[in-house]
Amino acid sequence: MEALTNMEKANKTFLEEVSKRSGEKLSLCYQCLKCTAGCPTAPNMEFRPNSIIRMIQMGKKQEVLGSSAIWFCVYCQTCGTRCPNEIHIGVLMDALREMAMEEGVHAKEKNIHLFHEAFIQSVRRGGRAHEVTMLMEYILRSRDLMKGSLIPGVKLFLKGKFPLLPSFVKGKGEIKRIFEKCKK
Amino acid sequence: MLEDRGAAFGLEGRGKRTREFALSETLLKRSDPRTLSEAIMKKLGVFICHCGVNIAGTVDVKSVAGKMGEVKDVSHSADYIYMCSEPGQQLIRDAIREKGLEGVVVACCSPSMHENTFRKAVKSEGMNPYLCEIANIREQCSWVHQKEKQKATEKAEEIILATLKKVRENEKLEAISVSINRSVLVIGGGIAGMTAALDLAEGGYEVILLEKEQALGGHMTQLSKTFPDLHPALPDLFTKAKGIEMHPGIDLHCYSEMEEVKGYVGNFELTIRKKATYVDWEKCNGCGLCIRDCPVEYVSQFERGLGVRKAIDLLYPKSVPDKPVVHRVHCRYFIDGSCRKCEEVCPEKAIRFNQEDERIGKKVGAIVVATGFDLYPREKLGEYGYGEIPDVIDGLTLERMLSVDGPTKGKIIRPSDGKVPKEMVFIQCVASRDPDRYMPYCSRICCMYTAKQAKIYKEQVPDGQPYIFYMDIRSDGKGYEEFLQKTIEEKGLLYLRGRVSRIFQDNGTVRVLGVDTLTGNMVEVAADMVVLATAVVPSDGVKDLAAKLRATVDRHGFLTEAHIKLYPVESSTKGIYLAGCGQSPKDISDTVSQASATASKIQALLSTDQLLQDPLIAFVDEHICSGCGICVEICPYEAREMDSRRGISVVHSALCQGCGACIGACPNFACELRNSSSIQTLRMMDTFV
Amino acid sequence: MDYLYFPGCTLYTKAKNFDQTARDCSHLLGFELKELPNWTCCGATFPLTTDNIMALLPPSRILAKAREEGTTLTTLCAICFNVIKRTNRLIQNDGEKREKINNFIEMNYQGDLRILHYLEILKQEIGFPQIKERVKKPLAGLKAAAYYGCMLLRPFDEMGFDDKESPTLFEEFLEAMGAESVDFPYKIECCGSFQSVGSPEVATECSYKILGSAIKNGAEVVVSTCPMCTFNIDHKQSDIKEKYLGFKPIPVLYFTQLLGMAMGLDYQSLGFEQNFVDPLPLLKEKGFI
Amino acid sequence: MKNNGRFIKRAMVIGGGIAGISASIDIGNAGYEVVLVEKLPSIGGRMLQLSETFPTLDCAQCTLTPKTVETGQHPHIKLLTYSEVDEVKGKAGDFTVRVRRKAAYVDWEKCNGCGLCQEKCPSKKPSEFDRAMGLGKAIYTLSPQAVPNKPVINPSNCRYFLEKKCRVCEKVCPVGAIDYEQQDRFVEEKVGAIIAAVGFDLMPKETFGEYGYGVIPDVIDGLAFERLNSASGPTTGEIKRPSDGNIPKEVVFIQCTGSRDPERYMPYCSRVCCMYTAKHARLYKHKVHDGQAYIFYMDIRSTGKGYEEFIQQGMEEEGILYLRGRVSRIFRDDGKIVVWGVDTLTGKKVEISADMVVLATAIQPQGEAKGLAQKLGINTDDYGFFTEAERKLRPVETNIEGIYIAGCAQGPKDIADAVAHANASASKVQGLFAKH
Repeated sequence: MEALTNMEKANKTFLEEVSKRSGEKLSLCYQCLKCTAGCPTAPNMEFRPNSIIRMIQMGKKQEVLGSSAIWFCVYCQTCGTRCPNEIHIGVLMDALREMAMEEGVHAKEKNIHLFHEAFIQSVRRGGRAHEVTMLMEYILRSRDLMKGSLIPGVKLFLKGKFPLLPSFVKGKGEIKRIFEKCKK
Repeated sequence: MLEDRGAAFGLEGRGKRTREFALSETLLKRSDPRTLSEAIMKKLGVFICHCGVNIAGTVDVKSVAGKMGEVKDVSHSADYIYMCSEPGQQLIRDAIREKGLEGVVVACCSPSMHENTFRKAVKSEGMNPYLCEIANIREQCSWVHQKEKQKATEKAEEIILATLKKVRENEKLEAISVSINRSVLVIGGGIAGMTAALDLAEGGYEVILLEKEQALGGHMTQLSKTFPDLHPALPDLFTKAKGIEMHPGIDLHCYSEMEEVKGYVGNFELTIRKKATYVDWEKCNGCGLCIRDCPVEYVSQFERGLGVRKAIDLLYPKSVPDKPVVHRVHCRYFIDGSCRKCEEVCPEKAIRFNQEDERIGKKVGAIVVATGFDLYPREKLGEYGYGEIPDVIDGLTLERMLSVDGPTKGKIIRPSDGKVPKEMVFIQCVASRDPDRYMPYCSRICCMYTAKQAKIYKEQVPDGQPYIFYMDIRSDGKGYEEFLQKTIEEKGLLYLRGRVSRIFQDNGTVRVLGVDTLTGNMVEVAADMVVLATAVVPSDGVKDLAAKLRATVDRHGFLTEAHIKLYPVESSTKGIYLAGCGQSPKDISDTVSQASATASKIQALLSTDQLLQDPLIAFVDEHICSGCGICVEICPYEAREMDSRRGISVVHSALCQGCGACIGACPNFACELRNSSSIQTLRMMDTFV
Repeated sequence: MDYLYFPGCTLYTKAKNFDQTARDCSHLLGFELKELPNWTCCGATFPLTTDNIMALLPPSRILAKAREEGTTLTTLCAICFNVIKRTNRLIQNDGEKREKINNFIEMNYQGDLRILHYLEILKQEIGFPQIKERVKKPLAGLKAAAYYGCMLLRPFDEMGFDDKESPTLFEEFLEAMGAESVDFPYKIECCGSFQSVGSPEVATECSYKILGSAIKNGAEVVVSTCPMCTFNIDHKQSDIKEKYLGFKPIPVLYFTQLLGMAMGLDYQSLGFEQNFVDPLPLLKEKGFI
Repeated sequence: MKNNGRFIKRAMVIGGGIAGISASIDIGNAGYEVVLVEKLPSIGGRMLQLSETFPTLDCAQCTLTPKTVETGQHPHIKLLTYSEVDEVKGKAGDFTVRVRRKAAYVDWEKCNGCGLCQEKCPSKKPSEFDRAMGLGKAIYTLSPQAVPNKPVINPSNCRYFLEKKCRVCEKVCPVGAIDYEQQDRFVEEKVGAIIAAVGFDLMPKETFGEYGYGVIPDVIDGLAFERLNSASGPTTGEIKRPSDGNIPKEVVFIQCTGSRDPERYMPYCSRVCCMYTAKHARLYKHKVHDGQAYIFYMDIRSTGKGYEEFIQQGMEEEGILYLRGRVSRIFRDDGKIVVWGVDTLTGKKVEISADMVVLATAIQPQGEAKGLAQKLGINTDDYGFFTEAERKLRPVETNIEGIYIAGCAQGPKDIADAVAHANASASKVQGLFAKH
């Protein structure tokens, strides 16, 4: 049994912070579950989308940021399209992912967020996403070469879908600058 | 009005027959009056309704109609898809005109539905309406025998044949007209009673308004602000109350109770008991000196135990009427004959320690029962530490706190130590929706007033956190859902879906153990204060009152209406109407419309000075009546009285509801029921056995 | 007339066939795709959080550069389209963000570009009836299931592509080419998107449902507008086969490939070899090649 | 009569539903004259479409027809059916109301309601009264028990009006009452008080894309289910699904469709759905014993007298399965209707393949409500519900003296509340008349 109030006190801010970041009116959610009912990845989440909102309302910061659920959302926006209170959970999840990264909370499905980072890296280098470099990066980061995710890469390669050398953009310096700028 | 109807109808023959019937079947057969009735055989008509498929789906109406046509005194037999429809009624009218019918049987739904319709129809063709009878072949036949069509058809035939037998011996009757008293009694001076009284008075009727407390307003005077617009409760209420006090048409009796009710619709006779106030309200100018100087203070019920009041006091500040009452049990004078402070200071010399309860007799034509509600009594609620833990209070108590003129001047503070509660728990459905242990029904108002209270709390204590344990949020009135959503969004109320299992005290906090079914997690709140939305129950003494009025109550003590949908404000007894929470829990606006509704019904009832009553009532064969008085004992409507002069029992025609109790009870068959004589009943039974 | 064209990363790599066929068809239909010089990645996700300006910059830069070149920008990849269109809308309506972005990318763009998906060009600018007329090889008897996915349709109020629950534009297009469009409930459901890398089983599951539903409703081929989706529902079929015995692979084509075929392009130029499930047997059987 | 010439003690009631009828009878019984204006050919309103009513499950027609008949026969009530209020002038005690009497193309003076014309009329079109599940004739009365029992011709269905042939009704009419040339007429009524009781409508089906409403024939609304279940309905009370007439074994009921949906549809609660859905599910179980009924709900709102008990019975005795939550999507997949929801207990997604789906769509004001409000000069809220003078203490008065409101036109209500509300407005009218 967890004592609700003490956590509540500490994390009243959590609801406010998430609401502010995502710009979603989370307190409006009355748990009609329409989001979960339509969510393609819900079956794989350990907390369903509606529960995530509920947990935020209850101030369960660690559980939420640490959950794989926030990395499973693929932002198909089915939920937002149908939500009676127009809460876009995709948006919410994105905010949560950011917060998770900042807080350095380790996601159960760390690979997922490594993938996100890998993608950014790849763009940062060449200005364009480049699957091979991206996959290498990803695999290096996730440290599991045996992981099935390598196979798609190889298959694509065999299919001639991956050019061996990434195509570079002239403006790539500029891109780097943008990234730098944002760091500040 | 007493009258002996025995002589009114030449009853010698009937009397003889009754006696014979009493003697033996054989005797009966010898002087079988059927020969008689055949001599003057009536021309009868039978009309069979399909009721869409309701009847025709099961009963072969065509063949029944055919068979009925063959009965020798039936000169017309027809069937139609909906007899109650305009063309259906026309069929009946035409047949009466063309075939000169003298009696009609309509085989259709229960008489409670359309008896009236068809009696009106035959009347319009000049036939006496009481020569038209209903044979119920729907509720009592087709609906209950849907599986067995053949048998159902036979049964329908028998029912109709039996009814024919009845009609053959029906007599022409005239409705009994009763003169009525056009004033009205309203019991209960809450918002319901006040509204009804004002509407009636505006309608030009004399109103007697009865309130058991010393001032008007009922529970609404205890409220702070009302949902969904958060208007303060009192101002509007006071205007209404003043309006009543001033109104020439309203005779207001506060601090009074109903002692006895006699009579019947149009002519009720009341005895009102005005409890002794020990203050001459005529003289009292409401200066308040007596209250100021009264040395006795005791815990105030009105303030739900949060405040104190004097032994002589008003019900609440600026009450209407603003006259004080001496409370005998607390007054020193009454305890040990000392003090008399109030008497000394009263400039008008209005104190009357020797005052006695007073009984007043009144006559009215109709009665509105608006006895209102109470909250589920603290003593009986054996959980949530309610009563033991001082900081566990109920909704009405919080209302007192929230009221600017209340004991805390509108401040929310813990009763135990006067601290401002930072963690505030509200629990809904306390003793409501709890069929096994408390009340099975929903109290209807708790969801909204809890939301309202949480909102006000949050406005007063911005850094406080309200938690609301609920089962379903029931904000189903106009603007309620919007109010709720807005409040949740703006005030950050935390709604937890689920019941609280336990509440206990733990170093200065009230620990609340519950579960949030939305996450499935157990939750524990260390609260500073807990507010219970306890069940709404009928106010004390309603059962007794109902008994006096011969009105019925349900198993929870709520007064029952005649029909939940079509007669929601009529009671089961004619002339008695229901308004407000005495009938079932409702919010203010529903209460007000229901109260006005009663006023409307009554204005319609009293708009004429004669009232027509069904003549299908008991009568006495004075040649047989031995004046034993058993019928007087047994009659539930006090419709039977002894005529001491002639030593027989007579029927009070306006009171008699034709229930037949006396017929069964009479040892020597002196009582009979109009158009349901023993003979008729016997004949009908012949058909079935 | 000419349309500025943003191919997007994948169309230079995984989805060459998509890019190529689109270009070829435009010639036949009498309009040019003018590729943006030095285009960069669109960022692949529209930034959803209020304060995430960074992810807005790549698409903004693309838009700003594009504006220097012309007035109407088109894309093929549904994801790019989604990102670019929404960014454009944002810049248009949100003055504050506009300013912020502009001084980040050191340009001045007001959000006055017209953003059209290739399909929208076909419908609005060319017109399906006109396409019908120009079709040389009608795809008669080809039962094709139009798969919309998420990005074209949602969020509805920003994309305004077609009805959010039961769109028909794509089907109309297929019928214009003489094919027989197959309606199937999963046409608006999600393919699992990038989970195909992180947790492949999710994407496999989603793709299986989509394809299964299409097949059950009689589809012989599924038509897509999105490289990401195609990656999942085409490529994943090997995984699906492993997981669900008895699953019969079904070809997945880009709509431009079908268009090209209907316009009479040589099938060798349509890059079918890049499709994971080989469509040629089907197309032969149907007598299109 | 209590008429003193100056202040006209005669009332008009607009709307002949249960609210309007109740108000009219009350005022009539008090001895005042009442003009009852109804836009349809006969009175009875929505209640006439219902099968049984909660919580007693007694048949709606059986409780209603005595009232309609009484109204029809009432010496003080003047019926103006198939009529609409066109213009309102004046003030309390002296209103002049211009009423448009729509062309019925039947001379009601002559017509004896024999019904031959309806019997013989060859044109059959989906009837609105049966929610387009049954067929109606071009010349029709709303029900066999219609009050008044006079037919009207619907020109948009009538062959004569469409292609200038047929005229069958004219030929068969024994009293020559058919009059194709009839025009709308205007009558003026002088009244001292007006009660507006124009009732409610349901949200149009096309609104709900994700629920396939309007696309999938077996996704119907609450009123349609009432018709299916009604002995006088298109299936004479048998539960058969519209698409193929089969008896549905799995029926899903979805509450709050369009209600409590602030961002997309209506923010308010429609108040009656929880109860009528529970009723539907129970009636369904009574008729299809081996069927399964699922109810998706958000909060069960059974606040009336005996309502909570009614719901409990449904759960215990009829084994109705309540699932808390909204449905995300409904679509057709080979013959079945697939419903995507969440099982509240496990929190997991569930997929129910149902035979029929019943949506409890939101209650909204009648289309003409706003227009009427303007003519009367009374206020409405954003949705078109009439606004009362004060939410709690003056629930039937309006911002204009002498004009009152009753029933669902003011806000969603169940029958009991609507009747009480109507009686209340009647009381106010009587009070007003008595004062002058």
